[in-house]
Amino acid sequence: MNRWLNHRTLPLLATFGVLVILYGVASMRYEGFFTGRVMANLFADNAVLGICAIGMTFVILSGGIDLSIGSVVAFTAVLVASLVGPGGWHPVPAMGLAIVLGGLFGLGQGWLIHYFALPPFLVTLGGMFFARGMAFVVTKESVGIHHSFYDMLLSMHLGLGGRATLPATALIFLLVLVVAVGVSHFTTFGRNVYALGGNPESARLMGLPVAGTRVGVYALNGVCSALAGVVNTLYTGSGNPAMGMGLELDAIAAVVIGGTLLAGGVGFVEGTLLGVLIFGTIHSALLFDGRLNSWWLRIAIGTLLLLFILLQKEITRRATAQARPGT
Amino acid sequence: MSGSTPNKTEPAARRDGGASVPAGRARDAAWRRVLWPLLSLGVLLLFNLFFAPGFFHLEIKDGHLYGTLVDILNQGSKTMLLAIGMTLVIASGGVDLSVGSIMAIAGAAAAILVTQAAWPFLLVVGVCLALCALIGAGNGALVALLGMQPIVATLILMVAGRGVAMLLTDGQIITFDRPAFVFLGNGHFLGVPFTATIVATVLALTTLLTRRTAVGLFLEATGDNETASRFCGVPTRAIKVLVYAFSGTCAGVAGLIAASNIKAADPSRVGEMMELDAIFAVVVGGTALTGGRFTLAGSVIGALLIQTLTTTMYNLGMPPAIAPVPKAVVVVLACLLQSDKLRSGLRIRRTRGGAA
Amino acid sequence: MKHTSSPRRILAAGACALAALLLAGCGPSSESSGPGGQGDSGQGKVLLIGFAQVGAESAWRTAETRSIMEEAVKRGLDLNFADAQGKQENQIKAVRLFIAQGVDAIILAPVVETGWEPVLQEAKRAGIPVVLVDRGIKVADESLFATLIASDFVAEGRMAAEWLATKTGGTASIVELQGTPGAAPAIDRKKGFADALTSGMKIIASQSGDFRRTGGKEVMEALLKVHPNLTAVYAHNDDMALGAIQALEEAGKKPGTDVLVVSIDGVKDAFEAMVAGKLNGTVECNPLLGPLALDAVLKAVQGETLPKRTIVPDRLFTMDMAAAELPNRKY
Amino acid sequence: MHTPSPERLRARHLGKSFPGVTALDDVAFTLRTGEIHALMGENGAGKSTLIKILTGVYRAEAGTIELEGRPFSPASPREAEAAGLSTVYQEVNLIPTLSIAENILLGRQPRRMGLVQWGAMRRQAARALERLGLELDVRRELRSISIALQQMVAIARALDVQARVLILDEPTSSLDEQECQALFTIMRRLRDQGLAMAFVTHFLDQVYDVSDRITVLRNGRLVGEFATDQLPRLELIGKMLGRDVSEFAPAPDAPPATGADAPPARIFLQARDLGRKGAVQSVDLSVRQGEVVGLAGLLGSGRTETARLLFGIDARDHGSLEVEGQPAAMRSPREAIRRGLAFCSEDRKTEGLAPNLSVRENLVLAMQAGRGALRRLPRAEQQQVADHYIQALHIKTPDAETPIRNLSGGNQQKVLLARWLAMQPRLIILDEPTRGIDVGAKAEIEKLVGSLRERGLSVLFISSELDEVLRVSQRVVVLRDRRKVGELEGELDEQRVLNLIARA
Repeated sequence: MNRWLNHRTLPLLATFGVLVILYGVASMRYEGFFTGRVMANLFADNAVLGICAIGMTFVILSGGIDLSIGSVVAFTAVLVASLVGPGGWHPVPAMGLAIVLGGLFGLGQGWLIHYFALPPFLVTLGGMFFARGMAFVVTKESVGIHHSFYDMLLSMHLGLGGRATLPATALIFLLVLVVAVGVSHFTTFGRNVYALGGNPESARLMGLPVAGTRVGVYALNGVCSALAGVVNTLYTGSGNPAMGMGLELDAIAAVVIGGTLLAGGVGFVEGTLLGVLIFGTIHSALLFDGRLNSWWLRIAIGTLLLLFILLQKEITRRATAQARPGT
Repeated sequence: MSGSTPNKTEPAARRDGGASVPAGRARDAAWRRVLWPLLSLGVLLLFNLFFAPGFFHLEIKDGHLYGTLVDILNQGSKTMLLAIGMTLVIASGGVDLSVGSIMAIAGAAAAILVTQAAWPFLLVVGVCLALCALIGAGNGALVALLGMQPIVATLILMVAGRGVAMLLTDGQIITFDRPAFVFLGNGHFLGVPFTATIVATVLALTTLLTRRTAVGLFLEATGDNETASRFCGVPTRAIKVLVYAFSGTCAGVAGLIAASNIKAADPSRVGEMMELDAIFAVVVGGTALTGGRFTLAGSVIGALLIQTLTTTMYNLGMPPAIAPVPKAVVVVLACLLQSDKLRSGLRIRRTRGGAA
Repeated sequence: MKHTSSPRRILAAGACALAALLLAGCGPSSESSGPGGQGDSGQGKVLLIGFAQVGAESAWRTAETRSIMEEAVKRGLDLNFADAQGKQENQIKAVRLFIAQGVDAIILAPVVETGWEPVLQEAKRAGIPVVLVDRGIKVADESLFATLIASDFVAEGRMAAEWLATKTGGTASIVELQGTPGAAPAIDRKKGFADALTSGMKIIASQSGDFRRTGGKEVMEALLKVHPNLTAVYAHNDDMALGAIQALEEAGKKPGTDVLVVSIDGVKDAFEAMVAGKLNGTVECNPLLGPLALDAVLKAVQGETLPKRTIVPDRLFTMDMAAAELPNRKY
Repeated sequence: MHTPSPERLRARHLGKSFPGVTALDDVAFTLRTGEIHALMGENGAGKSTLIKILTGVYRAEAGTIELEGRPFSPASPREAEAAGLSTVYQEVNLIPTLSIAENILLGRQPRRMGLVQWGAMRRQAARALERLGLELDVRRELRSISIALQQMVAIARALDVQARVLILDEPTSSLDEQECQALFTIMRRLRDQGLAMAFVTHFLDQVYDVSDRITVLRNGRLVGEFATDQLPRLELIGKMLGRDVSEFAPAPDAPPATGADAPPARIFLQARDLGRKGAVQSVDLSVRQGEVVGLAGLLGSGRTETARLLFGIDARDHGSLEVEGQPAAMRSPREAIRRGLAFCSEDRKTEGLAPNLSVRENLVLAMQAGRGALRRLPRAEQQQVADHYIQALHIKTPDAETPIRNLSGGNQQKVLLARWLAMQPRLIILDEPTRGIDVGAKAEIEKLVGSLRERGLSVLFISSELDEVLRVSQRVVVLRDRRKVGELEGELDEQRVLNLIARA
């Protein structure tokens, strides 16, 4: 079996193929789509979704699910905005506090899930309601942030030549991605997550720290969500308690399109990036087109998602069929 | 908890008890699954008894019952219907996120047919429900035949379905006043809301269809171990398509009721987030998200629990922005109540495992 | 599951073919109307306008969208439409993409008031004028947008309260049906209403009906049990008022006479309800901003300076005016 | 073993009960340095409970354990492992979706600055396998290799820790003879290095082959501890079953019931050149009415794959299949069942049981599927069928409503057999029906096969245990490398089969 082409990496390659085809077709249709700027935008505009999806990848790999992320993003965003705006804090401690709280929130959810053997779906559904309510407790309307530190962060750009630049949000996303890929492949925690999702009973009998891993995954996801909330304040220069509704479903979709199985144990953080990009490319292409009204837009998003997921399955199937005799 | 006396079970001795004993045990187990959601509901009602004056007040107005409890039954009917359909989907090991969108399609299609075609209302209902069943079967086909993960397969329809509904109405709210259609969601039958009658009928029919035929057994077996069931000759794919089609139909009925309630089809907003309520109702009701064993009654109780909670918050004047917090508390408490059950279940399992 | 049957394979293959077709089909039907490149600056160049709309959550919103789109067609402009499905993230994404696409101007109907500075700065750097419609934004630097064409939500709430005060003689027990928590119209309409209340007027309950008819009805049903003695209902939009009217009727009350009902927006269904004597008044919030908005866009593209704000005057319609106005209602 | 070596693990007066059952009662167990100690007992004797207490899965309610003189009461498998006690379980308890290398080293991967060193890990894993005489690509996913190899990986994992005590809980239940011998060689080597091993198995041969001492449990109580060379086989069986030795005679190798001179029965199933890419190359097979045909071959020779083709689970690429002279497409298990076939899978967990459903429901599932969804078997009839088979096959269960996951392996297997017998099939395919079940249940199942044949049922019998195949079959089809290499009839002896398998 080839080192790079085996049945674990195949879905990943198929997904990448789908992304290339999708982007290619869109580039041929729409002038100005195949530019560094649009590509850079994909990263900048999907940073919040991407960071959430990365956290979600770990949760799903461990065999769980987390519905609370959209609310946690909103909560941390308004917390930072309120502390910096009306509160007069410096952004750095405010962000720090938000990320710590996000982590603790995830920790709490993980603790409930693990020690009381509760279904993650329900616990995090509770978490979703709770964090949303708390976001509105912090402030009922969106709060703008005006601070020199934010201006500094906003002016940070990594030029890629031409008109393509990566703003701070995209850079944070890429940083999180690199760290997450590292954690998933090269730390015992990351490998334990896979083991836990692959077979929790075996993981326990193999002497792996099941409790720590499961609680840790939710804590990690809490941190990711909080970070996404912070990135969102950068993206919008404000915090809004109503933001991020339905973000969890987009994140789950991105993770699953990226080839991670909801059953746990199988998938890659790298795949999630591809899932986010496919999601983003479909949206961008339809925006570029601009001729669809609200309902046709929804229909088109759904149809394209369906067709490209089928395409991904088909590519995987064919490649598997071809790879098999060689093994 | 009751069986902690250390009597050694001799299978041969036990079997002499006759066939009625095991049958009773099966009923016991079913009852126990419903116990916890029922208890949660009871606690919430008790809370209202003390803190919400008039909550239990009922009177006869215009020849039918009138009061908060009746409202809960009426307003909760949509969630209850969705939960009934969702129960079967979850039992098969799946989940259906598209129910809200199917509600929108059903409402929109019915409103258009009622306002623009002179069809008899029953035909309209028939056509709409058939359409919803077909859409649901489409979900099922994606899951069962193409092997897509249920959450993604139904997410697609969740996104696109609402678009289809808006396409039907051209994005407008379509109002209607056909008496038969209005009766569906606002009428009364034997003094109680007609919606309650619908829920009771659907619940009874579903129970009958699953428990009086072998569909229930096939469904539980499929959800518990699909491969093994297929090897036994259980038509697992057909079962899966069937449950999604059924869930679609239930969502269709809920959509018709939702439209009838306000005498208008509101395709952009109807049924938003209701899929989560329905899933919550099912899981709180004692059906595990991993599939297998299901209890329809539990899901209906779970749906009532949610509606009671919402109504309670209206009554207490809870600021709407903060309303999610108590909801969260109830969700987690309901979970914890269930956890005891899980742990006692775990204890029994260990016993038998250890004796082996 | 290596068990593959042939129908499944055919389906999958067919789907793949369709995928390519559909994406290809998404493109413009005639190449000439496609988004122009940066190079051609000829006289006959068709202006490309990006329109970032909130969503399609209500009849009011759909009417606004339609008004702007139709007006663009009338004037021979190319309009790229983006529906944000109620999410600010999506709207910012759309604006950034418009910038990348090199549109000539952007019309933005912001989801919320804050959070626009970073993206508007980008637009400014790219030299693309932004026209805001239907609600304002909070920015430190007003040069970030060309003009704002909007209604004053606070004034709408105030108008409703003032009318109610005169109608009731200053004493009322009011049930308020709020919009979606956190939404700007909900916040402003609540504030304006509360500001203009007289001492005898009390809000006895205030709950969110989520701007939905179902929400208005269900909340009203519940509140009727707790506060059977209410005398007036104030709803943040017509849809909730229409829902509440049904609940009142079902509880045996006469909306319009027993209980006064006043709301905001002025959609067609509301006028019909007024004609039927069930709704007492609605404050019109005009969504037909197309002509105004595109006037502004064309001026801005030509470099004219515009007044920073154009407040679209809102009117209160009462029952007695409804019959005359109903035929004029387009939405 | 003249001078007893020092005690390494010592458990005294262990007690443990579960609601309704006393699993262990005053049990003592001693492991000495450098010994292989067999732990014997029928199902329900308390072996599993004892092992789970030692490994920290359960906590004892009474008694003490000492490891090398120090009190030892692990709260988790992790603690037990850290203290020097490792375990290999009967059901492979590894992570199927991870690579072999990770499965061996998960939790103790070689790291530098906190980061996992994949290269070093693969090398270390490969070395660990080499010690077992195995050469595998350690990058492969665990689930892509056979269960036997997975078991070896589990052993490699257990050995890789610096274990002071190794517990082997039925490690050989899915290994073939050659693999067993490889394992025993390792075990002996480890013994000589001073490792203390507890060895649980149902194979008496293996006990006498490799163990030094034997502890026998029965019904949660200690029967005694014996030196292996001083306990004759029959006596051991007697102690395990709690019967007098004299009433228990070794089962005679029953001669085939149908004499060679009787006219051959009609052929029920005929397969010609059956094959599927990547699974089976070419198999010809026929089964007559009332005939038991054995399918022999090493692991990976294509036995299970052939069964899957016959039962319509996988579609065949080529070849023909006839049932009672009628060509059969065999596109699905449903078709196979309709044609009178039944298939008892080797993988009880994933292909047999619906774990949360009751014994009754598991039992009637296939029967009900045959009737269709609308013709529901009335509850009373279901009960009758369940009760009948519980009695007929001596299934040990409190009642028919117990979830099947609560039953022991042997009893689960009997329920699955009953599921198919209730269908009254014409041909039943039994794939490893005796894997992981105790001696008593094994004998019962063998006996059952015989009685089925007498009733005119055809059986295709697949097993890794050659002697078992030879005992129950009238004809044996031998597979090697995914193709049929021969067929033996009449005088069946092990040597002829082995010759066929070994012929290069």
